[in-house]
Amino acid sequence: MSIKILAFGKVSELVGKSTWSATEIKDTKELKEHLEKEFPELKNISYFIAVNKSLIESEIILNPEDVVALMPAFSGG
Amino acid sequence: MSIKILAFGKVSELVGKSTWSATEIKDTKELKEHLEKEFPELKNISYFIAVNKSLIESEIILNPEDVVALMPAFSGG
Amino acid sequence: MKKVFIEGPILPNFIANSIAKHSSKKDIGAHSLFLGQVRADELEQKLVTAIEYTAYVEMAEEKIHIIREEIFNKYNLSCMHIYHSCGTVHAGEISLFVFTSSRHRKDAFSACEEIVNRIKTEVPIWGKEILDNATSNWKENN
Amino acid sequence: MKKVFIEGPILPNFIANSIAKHSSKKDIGAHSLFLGQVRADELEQKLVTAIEYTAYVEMAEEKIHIIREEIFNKYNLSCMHIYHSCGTVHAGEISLFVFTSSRHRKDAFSACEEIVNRIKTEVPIWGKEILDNATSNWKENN
Repeated sequence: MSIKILAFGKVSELVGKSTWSATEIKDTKELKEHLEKEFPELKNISYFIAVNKSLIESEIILNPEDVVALMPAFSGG
Repeated sequence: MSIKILAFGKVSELVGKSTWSATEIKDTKELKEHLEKEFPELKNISYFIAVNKSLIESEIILNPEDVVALMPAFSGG
Repeated sequence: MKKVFIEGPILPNFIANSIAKHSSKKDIGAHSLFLGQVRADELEQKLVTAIEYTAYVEMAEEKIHIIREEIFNKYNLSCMHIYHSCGTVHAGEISLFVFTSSRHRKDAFSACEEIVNRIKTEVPIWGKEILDNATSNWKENN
Repeated sequence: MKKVFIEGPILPNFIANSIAKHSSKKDIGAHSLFLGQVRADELEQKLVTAIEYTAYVEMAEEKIHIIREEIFNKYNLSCMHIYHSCGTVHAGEISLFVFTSSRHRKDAFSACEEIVNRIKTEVPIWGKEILDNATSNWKENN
């Protein structure tokens, strides 16, 4: 059982992929630490996190099957 | 030498014409008195007067060749 | 002076052509379009089937020219187009088309709304509502 | 949920068809349309030739659905349509089309502007500006 991760925009470009899975990640804080260790450039940009299509306002626990999206500032229109 | 009178909208309907000439009318006050004597229903509606395409804000002297427009409230759009 | 009056309704294809002409203006980021459509209002149990528009054309064109100049001075616009029908426009058809374009959206939006308000209150155009029993009623703007 | 995303640019004929469909809605007196057009901005002496749009489509559609409901509750509207491009849209082409219709103009105007503001700030869509030297830059909304 794993979480699914989606990356968009500049985040996707920095990590070089747009969708992947991860296991043994307990919460969003740990996810960010993992990602920023692997991709240090992520520390230099700001991005939002949505869990199951809802933007999170503080760190939350991740459950199996959760879909976590890493989203830089929106620029539609 | 005479002034030219244009009537629009409801005014035109009430007087039964949309363009005619008049002589010996010294100012806009006299013009309205003449018109309202001939067409008493005009007293019941409000209308603006433009002289040479400019709305007048008070009564003014009329000169030969002036074009006087009788205009009810606008309803374009 | 730019042509304003169009005989009869303003057609969707005319609007599409007007939009398409702006694709070469590459500093434009935002277009705001207003379309006034004739409503089938009910007046004392009669339905409005059409509006017959008349205008004091010469004065209306001069007034719209002044409005154009004032709005161009007030907002940062790339383009502005104003069209109004004369003659008969049936319920469901379009009688007014205002089109503003700008780099950023705020200018186009504010200018478009202000032009429409000014056209309704300052330009000598009159609409006679034709009812379905063949009577008529002079429209009044609120 | 209503379809929002259109592959490539939004074409003037699509807009004309959308306008024409409203001629049967005879309680509508006012339409407000917003069109977002891709600008050929200059970035460090390079010109933007296109924007490539990507979206988190599922979340974007949900969010736009919520915006629709909230705007319908707030304003007295007859109709509302929202379309956004995905994929490549060249400079001079249209990538956003918001269309509101109401009895009186104030509702259509205010609703249209509010929808555009909310789409730009609340909906997960990203634009990558493609420059004329084949590099790119992630667009940022102000």
